[in-house]
Amino acid sequence: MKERDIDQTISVYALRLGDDALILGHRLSEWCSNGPFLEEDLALTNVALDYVGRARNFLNYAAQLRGNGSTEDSLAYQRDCRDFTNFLMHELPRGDFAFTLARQYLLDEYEALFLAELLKSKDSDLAGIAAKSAKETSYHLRRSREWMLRLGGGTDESHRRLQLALDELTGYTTELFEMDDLERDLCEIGVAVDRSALFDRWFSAVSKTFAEANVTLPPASWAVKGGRIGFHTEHLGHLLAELQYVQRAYPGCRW
Amino acid sequence: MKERDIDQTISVYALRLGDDALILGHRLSEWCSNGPFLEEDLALTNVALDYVGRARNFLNYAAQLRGNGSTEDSLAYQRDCRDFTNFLMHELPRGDFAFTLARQYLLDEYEALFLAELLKSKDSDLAGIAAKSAKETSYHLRRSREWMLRLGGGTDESHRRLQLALDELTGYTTELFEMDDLERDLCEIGVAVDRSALFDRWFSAVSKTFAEANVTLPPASWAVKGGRIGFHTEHLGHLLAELQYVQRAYPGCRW
Amino acid sequence: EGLNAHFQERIDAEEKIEPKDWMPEKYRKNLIRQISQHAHSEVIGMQPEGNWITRAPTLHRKAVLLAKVQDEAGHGLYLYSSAETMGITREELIESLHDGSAKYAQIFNYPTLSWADMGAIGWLVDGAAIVNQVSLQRTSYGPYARSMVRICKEESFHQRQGYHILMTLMEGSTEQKAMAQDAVNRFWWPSLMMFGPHDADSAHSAQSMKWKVKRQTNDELRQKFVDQSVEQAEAIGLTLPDPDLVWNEERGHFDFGEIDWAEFDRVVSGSGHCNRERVAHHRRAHDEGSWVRDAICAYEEKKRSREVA
Amino acid sequence: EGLNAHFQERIDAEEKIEPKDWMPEKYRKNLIRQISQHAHSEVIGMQPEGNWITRAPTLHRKAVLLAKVQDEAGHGLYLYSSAETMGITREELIESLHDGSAKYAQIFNYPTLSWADMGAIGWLVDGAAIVNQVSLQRTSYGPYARSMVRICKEESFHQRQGYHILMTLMEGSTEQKAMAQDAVNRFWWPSLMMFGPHDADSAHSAQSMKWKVKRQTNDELRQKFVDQSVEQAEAIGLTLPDPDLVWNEERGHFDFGEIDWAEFDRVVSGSGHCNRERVAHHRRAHDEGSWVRDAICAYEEKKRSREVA
Repeated sequence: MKERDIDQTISVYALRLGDDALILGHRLSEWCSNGPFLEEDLALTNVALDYVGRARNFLNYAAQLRGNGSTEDSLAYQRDCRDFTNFLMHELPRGDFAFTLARQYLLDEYEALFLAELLKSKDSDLAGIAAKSAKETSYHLRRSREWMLRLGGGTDESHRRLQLALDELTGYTTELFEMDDLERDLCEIGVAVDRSALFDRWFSAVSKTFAEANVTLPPASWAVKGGRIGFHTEHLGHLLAELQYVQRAYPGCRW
Repeated sequence: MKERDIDQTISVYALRLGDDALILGHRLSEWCSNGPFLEEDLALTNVALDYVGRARNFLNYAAQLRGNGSTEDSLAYQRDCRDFTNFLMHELPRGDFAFTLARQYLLDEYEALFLAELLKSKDSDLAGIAAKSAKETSYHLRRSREWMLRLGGGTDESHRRLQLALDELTGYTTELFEMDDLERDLCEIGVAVDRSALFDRWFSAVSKTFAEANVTLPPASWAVKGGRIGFHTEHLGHLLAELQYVQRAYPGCRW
Repeated sequence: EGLNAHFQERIDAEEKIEPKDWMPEKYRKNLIRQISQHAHSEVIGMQPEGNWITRAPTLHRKAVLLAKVQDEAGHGLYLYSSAETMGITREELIESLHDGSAKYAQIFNYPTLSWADMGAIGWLVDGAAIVNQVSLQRTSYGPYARSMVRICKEESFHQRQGYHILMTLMEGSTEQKAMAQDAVNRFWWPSLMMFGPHDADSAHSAQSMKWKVKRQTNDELRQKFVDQSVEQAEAIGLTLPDPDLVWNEERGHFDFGEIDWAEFDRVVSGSGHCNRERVAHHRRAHDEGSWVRDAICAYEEKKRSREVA
Repeated sequence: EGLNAHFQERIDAEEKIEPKDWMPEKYRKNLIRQISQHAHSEVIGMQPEGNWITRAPTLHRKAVLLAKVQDEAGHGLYLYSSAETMGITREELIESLHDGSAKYAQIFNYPTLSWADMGAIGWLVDGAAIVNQVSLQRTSYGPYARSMVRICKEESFHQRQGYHILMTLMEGSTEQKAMAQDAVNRFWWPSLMMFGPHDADSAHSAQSMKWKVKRQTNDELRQKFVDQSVEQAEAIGLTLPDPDLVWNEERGHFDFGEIDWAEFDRVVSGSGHCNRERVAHHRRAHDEGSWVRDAICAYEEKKRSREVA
């Protein structure tokens, strides 16, 4: 690839990672004042805040490479549904506490592995963001893993809800580990992470936790995918209507 | 008032009536595919459709008087929360079926009286819209009144839900009958309806129904108001984010 | 045996079978399956379009869309009634939808992601449905055939409205054109899949044709749809996403590429974007409405006992 | 009697009262009421601002707002802990909030209707809170005083952030300026009401001053707030919505108009836009979370019994 092409490809890559963080952060932020008790409200808001920060770092870098006056905000607020490239799992509605925490745990295990690899990226900006994010994720993971044990080993009700959440989530995990040409190319030059190589470690980690929590991640008899090519669920459009309203209603302003 | 001032005042009046219809129609349309059975889904969609039609008639007239390139769509899609003048009751979330039908019944009784007066308006456009709307409302009223009897006289659960809905709604009825200077002025010249004069008949009608349904509209120990001056609940902003998204995201387009 | 032969004679003579007539058990089952699938498709089909009612970009479009979804509810009602003439209840039909034993059109497992999708669904999905339904106006079961006559009238409106949405977008900004083309790209192939497997692979086809439950084969109907769509697409500058699409002078039809049946199977077996949600949505609404249905029953019961007393 | 006198001596000597110290029952009750009201205000105060987190117009503003609401949750926690030192449980405190016997600041019954409201709340509502809290850093009850020290540090950030939102809007488009002015118009008077009734009409004031639960009177604190706000408003071109606001050379303070206490009473007695919703929201979240709290208890219980075994 030419220098310029590489930059644009890395920009798309950073955008993907930024979209993941932005959309998951949005869903987490919806828990504000809705948690099961105040400590948890605080904790969920805190995780949301980490993700918004991570989104800013990735989007800012994507915008910088993209040029043409792009900013983190133009990327977050001025693209429509089909241009967003986050994984589908991130955009699913928050559901109940079991659903939010089960998703978080599945993603925290994934992120821990992913960021540990991205740390080694030859792109020093991406590696830098990964370093900061990895610390946050190790904290998130400790928390969300503990919640799997609590919910799985708590009451019949909490066990039932957790298992239900995993039944709903399993088909969305497939695309976390599927690579496309763009990421393969970046992988070859040491910039991107080979996500397909993370699956075994991820699966063994979550299986261990779920065995301890006495629940199962059902085998993937179905798989819904398309986030990376902008083929989303119907939920994202509604999320964006809210996220982008002020910027859309008053275009061209500073805030 | 000067001719020009009268036109602008009537424009504001038509806008208010259009906003009422638009926002209530929106809430009703949210029931689409969510009704308790298919016949009711169809019926609620039908009422929603009547309200969207009514909104178009009033907003179109308001736009015409306002001039400056205003259209029904510019009025519906390009004003923010503080510029909307619908009553607060109309924007409350749809709640359960009892809440939606109780609101509808309270408003149908109100609309029946209101439109019967607006029919006599010296403004022939308003009178014309009222004529068409009155027919629809008499059908809506028959339906919603029947539902009050069914829910009130159905099961303990339906009775409980209906009473709960009335407890929630009562404080929002006050502003339906409060006049401001603008409407008083238009009333004097025979254009607008004196809403304050409708209260007694309204109250006696709803009291009769609720007595038959064995529920009560609690006395107004509280009253939330402000719709006509754009002092809304927090629900309207979220409604508008959805309603206006496409127009806001792609400004200046024909659809 | 005699009954069967007589039944087939009536069919061959183009007589309509009516609810009280004798019919083979398999004919009954086959029709219940087909009508209920059709009914459920109308009802589940309310969801992808219902998803845009609150976001329709003009009040005119909103009213038209509302009216359309309302028509779909109406079609669902006719069709449930037709099915009920064969001795199955609405509650049973709904239960089969919820437990997955009854199907609905796979196309409704695709998500609606932009306003243009309202155009593409009207033009392509309703368009494909009409081609099928026009043919079914002559189906052998009377109540079903009569439902089809009513439904076809309304569907052709819907198709024109959908086409008009796309036409308006194609006359609009660059972004609007892209939005329209994108919607067509996503809905074209799934629309072709609506006609079902190739005739050679179709499990129910031969018997259905013999009983005149179906009047034309899947492939015949699909060809008709392709032929009519090409011209309509061209007229407003849309490209159908099929490089193999070309006029075949000899056949007097358009040739077109092979459908990705693996994709079809993927969606059927649960990997569509919306499979779980469509049913869960219907189930939720049905469950949330149970207290309302109970209330009506209790109210009617009380009224009856008052009238008796 | 002797205990009471000794207690008052300690107060007069500016000694802090600590949880294990003897205290008059009325002092305890008064403080529980005040601290719980303060705690509930932090917690309920998360809602009007939480209402804009998903709609914040830049990612930077979103992060700042999230952090702020998170701080409020933290303040709620400190304050619940302070209250708990007086022998009341969190569950009891929450129950009083739900049944209406415990109050929270009335200002949170006003709705947040535009992004500018995030500015007005930060600048005015947090501003008024700080004036009050700075004074409470010297309150006689130790745990409460120490909470105030921690809280004040964070609140002053919040106020500056709110002011910065308004400043940015005032440097923006005509619509943005109008949005900022509108927010200030709506929040100015309710902010003045936050200091409570005039000293002459204040039920708890005299005793609270004597016990040094309060260190300055409502009217003193309100005056301080008005004085500081006028200058800040002018600096960015905002007009405070009070025609009677004028510098009084003699007093060395700004005179200002009379508060509409009828409006205050209206809101207190249930006619605010959000009274029912704030409590219902809290109750819903609390109820929805009950299975989670049960799960933790059950899990901890099982763990303990395993450890014992």
